[in-house]
Amino acid sequence: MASPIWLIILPLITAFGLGIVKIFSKKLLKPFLALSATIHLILVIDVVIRAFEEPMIYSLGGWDRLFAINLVIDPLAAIMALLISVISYLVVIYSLSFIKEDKSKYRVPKYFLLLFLLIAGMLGMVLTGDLFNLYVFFEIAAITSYALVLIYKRDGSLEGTFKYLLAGTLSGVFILVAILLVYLSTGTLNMARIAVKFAEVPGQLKSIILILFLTGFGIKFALVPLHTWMPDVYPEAPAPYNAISSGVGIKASLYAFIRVIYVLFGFDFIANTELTSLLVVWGVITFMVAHLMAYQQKNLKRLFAFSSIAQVGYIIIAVSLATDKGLIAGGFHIVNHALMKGAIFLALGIFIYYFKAETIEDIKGLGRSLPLTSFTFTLAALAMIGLPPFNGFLSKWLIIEAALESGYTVAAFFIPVGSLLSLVYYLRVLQSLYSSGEPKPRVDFKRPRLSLELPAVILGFSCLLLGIFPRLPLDMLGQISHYLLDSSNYINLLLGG
Amino acid sequence: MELTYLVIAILICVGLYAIASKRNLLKIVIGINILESAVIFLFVFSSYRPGGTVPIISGNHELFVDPVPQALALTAIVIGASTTALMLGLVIELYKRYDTLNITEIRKMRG
Amino acid sequence: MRKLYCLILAILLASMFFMAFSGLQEVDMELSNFYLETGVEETGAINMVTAILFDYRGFDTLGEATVIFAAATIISFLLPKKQTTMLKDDFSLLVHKSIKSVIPIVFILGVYLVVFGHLSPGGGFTGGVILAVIAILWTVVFDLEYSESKLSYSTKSLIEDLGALAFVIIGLFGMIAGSTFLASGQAGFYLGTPGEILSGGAIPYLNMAVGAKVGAGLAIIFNSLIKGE
Amino acid sequence: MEQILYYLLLIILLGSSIFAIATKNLLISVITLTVFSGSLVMLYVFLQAPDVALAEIVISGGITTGLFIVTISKTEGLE
Repeated sequence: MASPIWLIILPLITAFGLGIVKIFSKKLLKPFLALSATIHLILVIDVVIRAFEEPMIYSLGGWDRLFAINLVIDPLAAIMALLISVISYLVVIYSLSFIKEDKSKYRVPKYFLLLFLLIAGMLGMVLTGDLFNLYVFFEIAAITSYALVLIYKRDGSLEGTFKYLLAGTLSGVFILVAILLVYLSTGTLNMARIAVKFAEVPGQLKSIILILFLTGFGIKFALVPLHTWMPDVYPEAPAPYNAISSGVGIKASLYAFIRVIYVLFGFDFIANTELTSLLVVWGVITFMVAHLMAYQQKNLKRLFAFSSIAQVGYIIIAVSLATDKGLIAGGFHIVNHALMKGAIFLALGIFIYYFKAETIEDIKGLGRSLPLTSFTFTLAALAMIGLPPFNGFLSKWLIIEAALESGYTVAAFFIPVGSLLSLVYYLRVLQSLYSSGEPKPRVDFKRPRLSLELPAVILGFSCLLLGIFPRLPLDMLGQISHYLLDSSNYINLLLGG
Repeated sequence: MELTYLVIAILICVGLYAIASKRNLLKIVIGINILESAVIFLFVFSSYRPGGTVPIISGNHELFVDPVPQALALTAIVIGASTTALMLGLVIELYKRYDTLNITEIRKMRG
Repeated sequence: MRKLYCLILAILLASMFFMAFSGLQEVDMELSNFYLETGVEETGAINMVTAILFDYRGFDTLGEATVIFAAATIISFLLPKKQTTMLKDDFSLLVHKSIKSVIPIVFILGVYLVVFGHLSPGGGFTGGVILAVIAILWTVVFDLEYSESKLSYSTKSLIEDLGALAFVIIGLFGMIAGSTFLASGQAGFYLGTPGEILSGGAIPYLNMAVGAKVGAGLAIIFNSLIKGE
Repeated sequence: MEQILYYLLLIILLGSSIFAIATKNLLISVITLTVFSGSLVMLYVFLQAPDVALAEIVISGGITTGLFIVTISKTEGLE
């Protein structure tokens, strides 16, 4: 019966304690990390199961809920926390073999330190019920992201990170100003209390706050004119970071945005303004532009970066519809995309680890040298395109259905067009993978290490599994809209009134 | 009091202009510094109440300024300083690799 | 031409901000009113800013300390250790002597700010930065080797780790005592008479933890930046 | 009197920020930045925020300026 606070402080303690463990014995480092990650996963599963029975509130410092920082675990937060910790767990296991030591012997401990801080930051963003606390965790996740990109010190990573840092700082400033404006116009930072008092805020101020939140979080989850940092950063970052960032990192920002829109502004605001149509159009533009850009890429990580941006477009369309169906479809696509992109990046990491294969040309012939990894990669790629019977097909189908139901026929029409485009460039990748060629391994090897291959395989097959048995995730997602569409439920939950 | 808001808006404008238009990496960092300072000034200014005193409750004062934005401002200062430090570290490394601080030249060298 | 576009963009954004600021209305500040009314009694600190930072919103403070921690980690990794060439032997013996006598004063000032954080302006962050100035003075006035011989990188790193862990452990006391994470008064920390040095529940201890962490972190950042060829 | 000083500080704030951006010499720009944070500190004292003022002195005025100067000494001084 662990209390939810452990979800955040266990990674923090692990990160802070790493330096002390290192003094005792370097050999203890990896068992310590694996143990901590395993305990963390068990705790998360325990908390999530209980949260589904009854949503949990945890007030820090023992203060009254109105005036304390609260952790709020409603179904959506629970699903996000579960997703983050599953992906993070697999990435941690994968990284234990993937990250190699450099001359100074500092890379491995620092990498894991930053990785655990990133996990803590993302979980904090998802679980918190306090607006300023959200900003603090947002910054933790941001600064550790910059740091993880730099961990291999490649030439391009410096420039990419500078761009990322610039974009990230701007987004931080926007969000900070938005939070201050919310505080000044409502007098509190507790999300539920804000939701109660937000109705009295004048309309003009509301729309400015909305613009600030949208640009601030939009930079992080890469809406189309604000996405430019992402294709520059991904090729230079280590593959496990790509998996965690694309899989759950940008989703955490997206989650924060959804939370702000639905809880603070509320259903009435969305229904009475043109916000839905704006975001739907924006989502369509995002995925069309991203698909077209992805088509021109030769570097695989760059290609997948654009593909991730495109999926964000789909999710934005789904969640901005403000219907039951739209939220379920969007949530399902968040889960699916995390699994698919996790599998793709982890498999790609294996290609890079053994063959230094970074472009479409480089992976020629790998289909024979790495059969299982390539098969996983193929499964995930087919799911990304949205072919049945994979999970990607189901969630895209649900998004189309939801869009049609709300009357956005044109947007619904564009979604299959986008899938067709992604079919073209993913097929190009798969064709190259299974064409004949002579890959040159960097080290002599017979088959990839189990700890590298297993996480990728688990994620890859889960795409198929969720596609065939979608009942369980859809049942879980069915509960999220209760606390989103009607913010009074969230208010009652948090304030107990 | 509108005047202070105007000054803050101009400061934000100066910072944004520097970030958008300057080609020198250090100038961009300076622009970010100005932008962040302006936001922190906004925090502190919004906490002010005419006639209020420092929120240290010891005497028999009645009216205090709002302590919450001040506490948030402290957090924001520290976070801002951390990102600035990271940026400067990156600037030094970039200069080591490319021998220039001009962002267009760095891009050209990478091709 | 491009500069003109940038200027127009900046002016547009700034005027949006200005519109937002001038659209603000007076509202009931329930959060700060509550803190001001009950803060002294409930936290035992008379400096409300510290009370908010370390007691009501202590979790934020843990977060911001983590940000510095992450920044120090990556900067020390990014700029690897090499010989220093700048700022060496530029100072006369007089400066060396006077700096050596200044350092204890700086140390006392830093410690004062940390320890009296709940009574007067200052607190763990400011005090920690002042403590970091000592290491910076060593580096600037003498050289990096001197600074590292006084307090090596691994020692500073250890101090940082311990400070961070101490913060979390103090927070855990709250849970052991039956309340929640980072509880102070409710967890039975001694609140004392407000205004005295032994008061404020967990706040002074948290201040010390943060002071150690911030001081060590900033010293690491500065020394890392100054390294290199 | 206090009012006049307050407005004077605002003007210094604006002037120093614009000068810091406009000047070509980076070192002068950074030194102007200390004037900028110095006037901010005074304004914070006027606005009854001694905690923030202290933090601003030591962090923006002290540490950040130091880091800027180190960076400039390791790179080039002119824009």
